[in-house]
Amino acid sequence: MNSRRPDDAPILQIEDLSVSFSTATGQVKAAENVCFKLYKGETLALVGETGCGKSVVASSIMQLLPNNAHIQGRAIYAGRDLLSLSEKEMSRIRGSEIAIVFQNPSLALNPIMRVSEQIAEMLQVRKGYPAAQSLELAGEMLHRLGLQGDDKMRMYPFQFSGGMNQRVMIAASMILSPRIIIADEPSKGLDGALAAEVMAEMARIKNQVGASLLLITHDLNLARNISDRMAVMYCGEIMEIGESEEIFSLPRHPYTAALLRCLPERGFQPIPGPSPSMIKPPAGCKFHPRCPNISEVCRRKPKMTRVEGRGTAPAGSESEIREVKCWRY
Amino acid sequence: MIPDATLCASPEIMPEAAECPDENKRQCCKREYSRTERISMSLCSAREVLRMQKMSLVGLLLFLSFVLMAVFSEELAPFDPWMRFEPYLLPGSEHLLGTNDMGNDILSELIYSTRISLFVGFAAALMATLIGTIVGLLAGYYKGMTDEILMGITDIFLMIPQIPLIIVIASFLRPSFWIVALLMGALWWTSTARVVRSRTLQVREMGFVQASRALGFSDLHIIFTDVLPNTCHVIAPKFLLSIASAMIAEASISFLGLGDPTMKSWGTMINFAFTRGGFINGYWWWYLTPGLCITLFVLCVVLMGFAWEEQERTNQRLE
Amino acid sequence: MLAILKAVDVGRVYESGLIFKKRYAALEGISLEMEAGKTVGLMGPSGSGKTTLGKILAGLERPTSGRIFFAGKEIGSMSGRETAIFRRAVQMVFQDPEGSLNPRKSIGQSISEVLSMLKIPGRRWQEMTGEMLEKVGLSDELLCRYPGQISGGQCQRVALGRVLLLQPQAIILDEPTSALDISVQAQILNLLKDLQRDLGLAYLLISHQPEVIRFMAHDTIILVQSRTS
Amino acid sequence: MSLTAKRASRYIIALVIIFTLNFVIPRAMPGDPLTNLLGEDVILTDSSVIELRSEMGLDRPLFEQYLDYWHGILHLDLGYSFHRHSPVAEIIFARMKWTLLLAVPSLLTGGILGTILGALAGWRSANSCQKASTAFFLAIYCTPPYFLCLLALYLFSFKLDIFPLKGFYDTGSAADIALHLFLPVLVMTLFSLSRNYMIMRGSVLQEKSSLYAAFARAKGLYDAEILFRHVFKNALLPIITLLAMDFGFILSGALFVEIVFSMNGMGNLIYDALLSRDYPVLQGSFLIITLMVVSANLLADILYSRLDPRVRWH
Repeated sequence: MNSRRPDDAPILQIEDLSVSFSTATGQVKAAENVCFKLYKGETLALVGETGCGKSVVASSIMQLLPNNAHIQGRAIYAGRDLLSLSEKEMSRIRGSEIAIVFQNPSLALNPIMRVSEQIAEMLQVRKGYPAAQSLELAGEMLHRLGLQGDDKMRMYPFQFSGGMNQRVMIAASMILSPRIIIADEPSKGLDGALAAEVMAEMARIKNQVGASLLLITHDLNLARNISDRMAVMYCGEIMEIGESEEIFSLPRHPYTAALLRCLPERGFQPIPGPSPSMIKPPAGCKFHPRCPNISEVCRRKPKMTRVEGRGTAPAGSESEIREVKCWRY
Repeated sequence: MIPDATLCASPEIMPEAAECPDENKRQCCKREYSRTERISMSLCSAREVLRMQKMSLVGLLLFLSFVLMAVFSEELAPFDPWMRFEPYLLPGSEHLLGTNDMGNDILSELIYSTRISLFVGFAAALMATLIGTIVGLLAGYYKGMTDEILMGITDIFLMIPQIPLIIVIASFLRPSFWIVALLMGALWWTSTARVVRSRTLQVREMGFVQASRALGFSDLHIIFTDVLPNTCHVIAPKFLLSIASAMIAEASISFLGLGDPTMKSWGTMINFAFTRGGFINGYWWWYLTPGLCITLFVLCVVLMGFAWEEQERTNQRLE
Repeated sequence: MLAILKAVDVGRVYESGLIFKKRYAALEGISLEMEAGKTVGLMGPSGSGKTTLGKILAGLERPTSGRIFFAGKEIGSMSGRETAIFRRAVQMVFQDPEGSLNPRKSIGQSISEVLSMLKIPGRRWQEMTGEMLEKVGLSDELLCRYPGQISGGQCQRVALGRVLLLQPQAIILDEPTSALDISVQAQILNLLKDLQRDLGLAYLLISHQPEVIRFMAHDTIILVQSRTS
Repeated sequence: MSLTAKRASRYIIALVIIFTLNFVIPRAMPGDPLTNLLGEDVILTDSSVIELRSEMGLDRPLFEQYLDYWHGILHLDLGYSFHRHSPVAEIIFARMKWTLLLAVPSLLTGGILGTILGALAGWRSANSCQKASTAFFLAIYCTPPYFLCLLALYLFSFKLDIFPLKGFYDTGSAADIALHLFLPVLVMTLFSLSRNYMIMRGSVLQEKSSLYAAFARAKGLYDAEILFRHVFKNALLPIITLLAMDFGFILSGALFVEIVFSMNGMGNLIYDALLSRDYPVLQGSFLIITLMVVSANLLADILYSRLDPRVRWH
């Protein structure tokens, strides 16, 4: 799974990304000082609970946020800052360089267009392929995702189940062989077994084309199963980032630890206290009101700190790095 | 503030919400803070909200001034509209908007006509909205056979060309604004019924209606306290838009001379100008002013209705 | 020990079409017993009729075959008064926590409408509301808020609290936590366990997550996909 | 029962009810049914009254009259106008071509331009150019059509003197007709355009926030491509029926336009019939207009089921 070599430069680098929205109730700080790097061929999972801002990060990379969003920071891709590109330039990157797979596939597909046409569309519009050829390629793509047959090609989204539509979405996103795929809660609304199946297929194709995957999910086990590295978000901030297995076996941040204890297999131990407000988040470390080992210093903002990892990657490589935003380190 | 009151689709329109003296109830977008992702993907920009408020504020002010004009006609009008002066006077200092062929002061006529025009518009819209809401609620809530029958009737009413039918019926009866208003109310409810029905169909499947049913509340209780408050925000703009189309229809029917000749409305004023040579002789002040009044009033009602619908669209995106 | 609610060979067939009827069996031959203080877990793939079974047990839908007994009495043969008692004693909590409260009513209104339905004198409302909020772990500052202003977990607590006001003996829980985050899920599941211990409630827990069932249930029923005929 | 049969029965029932209404109105209204059926200014001797009464079947039971009425309708017999001394059907068909000449081109241009401009206005609702056009069409939308005519005439004929003031008669040359037709067609086009514009704008605004539009953007389509490849058709579908329903309103508008421009179409026919209380003509016109509106609805229904795969597959 891990095809990354230590000397690889990151393919996508997010620097100090902050997103806020002006709403009638006030300024909502959806993401604050988010930094991470995505390497070639790897799968990075951005995990967190509802409202922690993980989808906002994905949408801001793609410039898909509504216009009441204020975005700061940079997202460097191929030497260019994606956040400063014009709509036209961004359109050329979307789909062909960076693709996104939405949650809720049955609503994200055009209801009155055949699925094959929706997949083939970009080949015709952007690459100028003739209709027959692009439809053939679309059929191949669907075939690879486990949807065979001419009858399937002629179907409309309303004739498909959610899982089948999710495959169509993935096919449409991957048809131009993008270098980065962002999957925004791809498993939401699918049954457990089906979600795993779809995700496995997605990971397979991703490896075939050599793309990187940024997986946005609330499902910790899914993230653990298919990602190389994992970033845990809480209330708009990344609290901890590191190798997935390592985070699971040895969570460093108190929030990560508490979150893992909520997992069914660890006995459903709840985190005390309510989720924080996004408009007036707690000062200092955002987790401190709910943290079991709070101290005076937690009222000030902690910094991302590198801690020793004990990963499988060779010593000195980037992947070994484990970063935690907590005063204890 | 006024703009809040017109735009907040939420608590203001339901009387029972006034219980909590909390500032929360005045919040327009009373959504949860932590669900930022959904808010972010959907909320229209604050600027846009502001613009909508401005638009509907203008509409509201105009609307209120027309209503005031209708209520205080006697106080506001410079003359009795039936009083006769020199005919065909151009607008001037004595008669601000001139006089007509009978020598009536146009400005006074205009102010008095507001009453009938608004009355017909409101009465028709009120009746239409009432019928439409009841039909829509029943059809949507009970579904099945009730729905089939009620919607079948609605479809038939939808296909009747309303203005020609009103013309035919009104031509048999003695001209009266009451009849015109009544007829319009009886014919105009269909689109309201459709909108209310489809919203009711949505609402009845929502968790809280199911929960109410499970808790053992009666159908009537559920329809009036659960379903109706959650359809109000589609009914209100529909009501405003019905006023608008009723006003246009009234003006059209009066233009044909089917209005009561002993009472004045904007439509009859234009009718008189048209049939008694005001138009052919180029007495523009006679027919342009009532026409502009119609347009302006309809415009402000439509503006308010659209602003409301827009607000609703924003809320819907959040749901 | 006498089961509070007992289903014997329950089935439900849906018909569609006006003339050429298509029959679709959503449920076939289900039997189960719910006892005080015990949880029955109900699992199965989507479309296997889990929710339908829940609604039938809660008296919201009628089975097309089989019989349901409440406190030893078949519900079909009950008098009007007994039916009312049954409907009150068996309650249901739904999946979508935010949708289970009317967005146009404040939390306080949602609670007081239940109290008024129960014909409880107004002077006791405050006390009962307070008791109930304490039971489900909410503070009373929530009462003035609207469902949109509170979190999904809090919504689910309020929904649960409203049901508790009716002093039910059995509660059908239809995927009560599947729309919630795992940390909130843990909170709600623990709350449900505490309530069961304190009040001796019988639960039917519908869920697609085996871990949740394992954590909560004393008994498990697994539905398989029904057939069309 | 299949969906098509259900639809067809709906239209048939609608027609039967409206035609029955037309039968009931003159008989239920206050006054002598004979007068109501003949028209008010018709002067008759006592003997001819009795003769006519039996000829019209008014002395027979209502049910028989009703059967007779249907027999007449099915033979395209809409009654006889004593004012004009000719069968109503003939009068109406002679006049209808002028109404169609006015309505068809303006409805078509108004429909096409209205949906396209409205779609653009909804799609780029923040653009100031689109805002201005929305304001313009909103103002037209809010104006009664006949007042729009008065305004246009005041502007172009009185002030600018470009177009002739009075209507035309069927004797003129083609160029003459075109010159006379220009202003009314313009007004009608603007009128129907503004209504389609507002409906389409609303629909696109609604569709704009849909997830599939966002996904089309995420796939890398340009702004205009998203609108015309994805959103336009989706926004148009739900309003096809809406546009058809509006057809009745627009057609009524055409009647008023004819009256102001004194064109020789149905509008003026109805207006004259109204002034002279020529009830047979009024009722006949109402029936014909109903037929037109119902067929427009039927057409929209067929079109809709052709265009929407979700209905087609049902």
